[in-house]
Amino acid sequence: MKLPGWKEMTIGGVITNPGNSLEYKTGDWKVLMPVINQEKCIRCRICWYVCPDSAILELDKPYTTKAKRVYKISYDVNYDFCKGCGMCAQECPAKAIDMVPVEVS
Amino acid sequence: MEAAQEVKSKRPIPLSTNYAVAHAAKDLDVDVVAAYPITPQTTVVEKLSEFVANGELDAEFIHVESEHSALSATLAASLTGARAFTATASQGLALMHEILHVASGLRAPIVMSVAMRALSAPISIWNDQTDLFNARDAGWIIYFVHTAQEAYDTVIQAYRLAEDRGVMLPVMVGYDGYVMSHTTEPVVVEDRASVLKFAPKRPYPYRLDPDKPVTIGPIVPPEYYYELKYQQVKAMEGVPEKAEDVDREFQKAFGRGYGIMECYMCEGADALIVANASYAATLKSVLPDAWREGLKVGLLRLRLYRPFPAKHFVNYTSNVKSVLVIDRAISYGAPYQGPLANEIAGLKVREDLGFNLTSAVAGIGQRAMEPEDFLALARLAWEARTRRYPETIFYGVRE
Amino acid sequence: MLEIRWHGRGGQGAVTASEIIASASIIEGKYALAFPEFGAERRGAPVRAYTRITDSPLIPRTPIERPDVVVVLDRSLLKPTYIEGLKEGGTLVANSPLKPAELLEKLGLGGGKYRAATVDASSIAMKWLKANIVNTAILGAFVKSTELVKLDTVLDVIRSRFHGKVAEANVMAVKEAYESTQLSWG
Amino acid sequence: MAQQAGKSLRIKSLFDLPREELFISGHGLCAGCTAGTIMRMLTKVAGKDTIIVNATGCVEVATTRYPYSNWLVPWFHSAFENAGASASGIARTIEVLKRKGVIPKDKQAKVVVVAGDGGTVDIGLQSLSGMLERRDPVMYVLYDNEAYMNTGIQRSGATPFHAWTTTTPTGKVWRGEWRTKKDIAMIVAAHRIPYVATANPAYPQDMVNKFARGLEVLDEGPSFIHVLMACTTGWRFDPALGITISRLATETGVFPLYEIDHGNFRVTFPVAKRKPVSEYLKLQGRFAHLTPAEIEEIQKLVNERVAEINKLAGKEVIGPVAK
Repeated sequence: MKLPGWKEMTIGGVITNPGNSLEYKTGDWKVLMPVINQEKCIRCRICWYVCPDSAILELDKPYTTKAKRVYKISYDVNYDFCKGCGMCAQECPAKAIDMVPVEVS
Repeated sequence: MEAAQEVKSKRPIPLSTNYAVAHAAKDLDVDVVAAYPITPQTTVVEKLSEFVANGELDAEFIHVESEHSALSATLAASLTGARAFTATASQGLALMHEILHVASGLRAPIVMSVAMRALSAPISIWNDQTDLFNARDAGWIIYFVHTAQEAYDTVIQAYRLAEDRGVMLPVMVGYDGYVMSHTTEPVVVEDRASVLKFAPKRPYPYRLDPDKPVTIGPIVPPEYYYELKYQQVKAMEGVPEKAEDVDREFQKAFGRGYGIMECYMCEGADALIVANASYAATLKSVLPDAWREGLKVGLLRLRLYRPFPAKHFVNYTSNVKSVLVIDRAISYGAPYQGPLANEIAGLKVREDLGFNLTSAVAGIGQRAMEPEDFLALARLAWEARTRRYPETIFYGVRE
Repeated sequence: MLEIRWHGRGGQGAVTASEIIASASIIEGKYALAFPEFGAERRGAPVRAYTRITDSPLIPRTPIERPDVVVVLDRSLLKPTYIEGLKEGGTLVANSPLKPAELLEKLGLGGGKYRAATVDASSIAMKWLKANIVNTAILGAFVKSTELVKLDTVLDVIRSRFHGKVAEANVMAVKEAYESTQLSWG
Repeated sequence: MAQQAGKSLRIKSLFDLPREELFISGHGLCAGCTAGTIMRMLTKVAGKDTIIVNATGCVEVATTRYPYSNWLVPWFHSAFENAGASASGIARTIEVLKRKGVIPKDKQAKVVVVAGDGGTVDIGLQSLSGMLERRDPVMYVLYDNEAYMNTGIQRSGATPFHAWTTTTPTGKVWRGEWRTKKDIAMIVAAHRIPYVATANPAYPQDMVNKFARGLEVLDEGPSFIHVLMACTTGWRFDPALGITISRLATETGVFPLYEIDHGNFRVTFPVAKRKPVSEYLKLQGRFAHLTPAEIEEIQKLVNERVAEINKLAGKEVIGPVAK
């Protein structure tokens, strides 16, 4: 990517479009990756709470378990940013998250 | 030249330079003053406190616990959209040094007055310019003023310059502690409306505001840092011309102007003395005696110091045979041990200027200088037309 | 002058590995420089380090863009971007269970222009150090494939940097890696 | 103080937290850094009408690596030791600009400092004390990872007794840090400000409600929240254990959760049966060198501290170590 010249940069290094950190993908940091078992997940929001990287997404995606339990929301992992720290799996009360090795493509 | 605007003649009032600076800040309707007391700047902040206490100035006075915090609060205020002012001296200027670079690096339009004073150790509350010369490369625009009136006028010009979108650099207004800060002299002050007409508030463009979130002060890796510093270089390069424009407009508006470098009694002079602040004022009073002795020596008064007005310096010195530079600070072990002389030597080489350069250090720790001493320096400048003094002369020190 | 670029993740010891090889070279009478890519290394984030080995004390202190050897400590960094600039005829030393030729093929570096040395440094490290710290095990593969420094010198440096049981465990890891390293052209 | 903080969010369950993120993904904090969790919650509670003043430190360098920034609220960093003074400059500017009609009188703009332990208990203490003593309307949030982590785990005034750091290593003569942790919350409380509290990300409701209370008192004066921030790299533990270890800090009485609201001391999370401190220490590599006798020494210090807390609370809110 071509780097900007001094004329193109805001004075003082002010970042006028904060939130552009979404371009700074940290997903390739992980060696292990969390996989959420939708059956076991009791939708308690703890994994969403603990994640330092907002990489646990809380989606309005209904899910009905085999035992006919109906959930209005589901949790999923944003692997573009998950660093594989495992805090979600560690804190999950329902042990619904497994940390599995990232297969090196 | 269209007709000069009708200039209301004002009766001068007696003010010290400290008070003149405080009046300027008041008339500029500054929004925030964050300052820590230090001799000889104290009466600036005392006067400002009175103004705020009496409702003459609607500003937040932040009683900080150190000069490091003084400039930190002033900087943050400026970046939040305030017209922010502070004042300091000596140890205070040294203590806030880290933040000097943060302020210029973030391009904050702050104005700070500096009642120049010696630096510890040993501690000295008396005047010289060691403090300011140890802050000269922090990226601030620096003025030296030689009268209380000029101090008042320059603080006003400084905000106009600092807030100019093409400049966006903080400004220091330096004057000699005690010899000027605590010396009462006649000063014409202007009414707030006309001051604000001349220098309307132009707040920081990316100010901290929840309606328009920005990130100010990120960590900048090697691929970007250099360009941001180069922006400061380019902004500073544009300052001499803009400073002159501001001064010209000030002249039109208020009938007083100074230029950015003043050559006094230079007509037919064969030697010049470069001096600033109180020494320049005293030389103006002493040089006629020199001329009567046949010493055709002029005064080159340095007003705008950073950036250094090279073009003007070349014009004024290209046909004199000797230039003696008075320094009020010491660069221990430098080629010339007067910092200003050192810089001027560089310019002399760059522009192939033919005069003999003489460096004289004087008035360290406010060592008394009588009119005869200034005459002696004029003789030295005159002699140096035909005789070279390669080493810095430490004038007035006892062996 | 030999230029080596090391790739790992913050906390995996890539910088230490680069220093051990530089130390070994210096002990063997050569000149060497080892330096990390400076920046806020964070645990997990990709980091790189550099080693230069020469016969002259005049060594450039600049990042290495065209290395003779690229060493990759972390499997997840076995991607073309991290091997960019490897000189033709250069060697890739990798912590990987794959065969050298197979790895080179996967990275698009086949065709006999590059050499690779692979060793399962992670398993060796888990065995001897009970942790996935591969920065010493990988040195076994480095020494075997490049022969830039002697194995014994590297082992001495490790014994001086670590001590007691930890040193011995690292020594064993290096030895085993040295033995089990596979080497071949792509 | 004209600034009006307004009623802020109070939560009984995690689901009372807004889903919207104001501290978003794509930062350089270590994998498993609990500061990420804390910053997300702080910004959720404070909301978009907030200006963050961030001292130099891990959070600052990891979240604003030019040209990227994770902060969807205005954010300002000036230096390491001047967060307090900077926040005063901002808060007082908002007041005068409102008074002068430059910005609307009802405009919300809460000023919140975020700083680490080094930036707060050591180099920034003077600037903090000035801000507190001036009663400037600022909430100061300390994320305390108990050493200078940004520069590579050197000890700070907040490093606990016997902890290994790179500048208090263990050797023949030194056994890690030999002084006890500086009690910054009590030092701040001595400034008699409206609200001081300690918080722990392992107790979300308690932490979030303390952020909310800290914001509410801003029209009376400053508030200070001391948040424990377990550090995977510096405390030498597995990245997955950040919240678990944080929880143990409170369960063992090492980090009691309390608040001082207008002078009233209250433990907000009583611990009836305290776990032995060894439960907390054994998971951390920075304490791996400890002998049983040294662990006992630490237990004794914790017991003394708990006694102090119970005395302040007026009753035994933190119980003895369960056998």
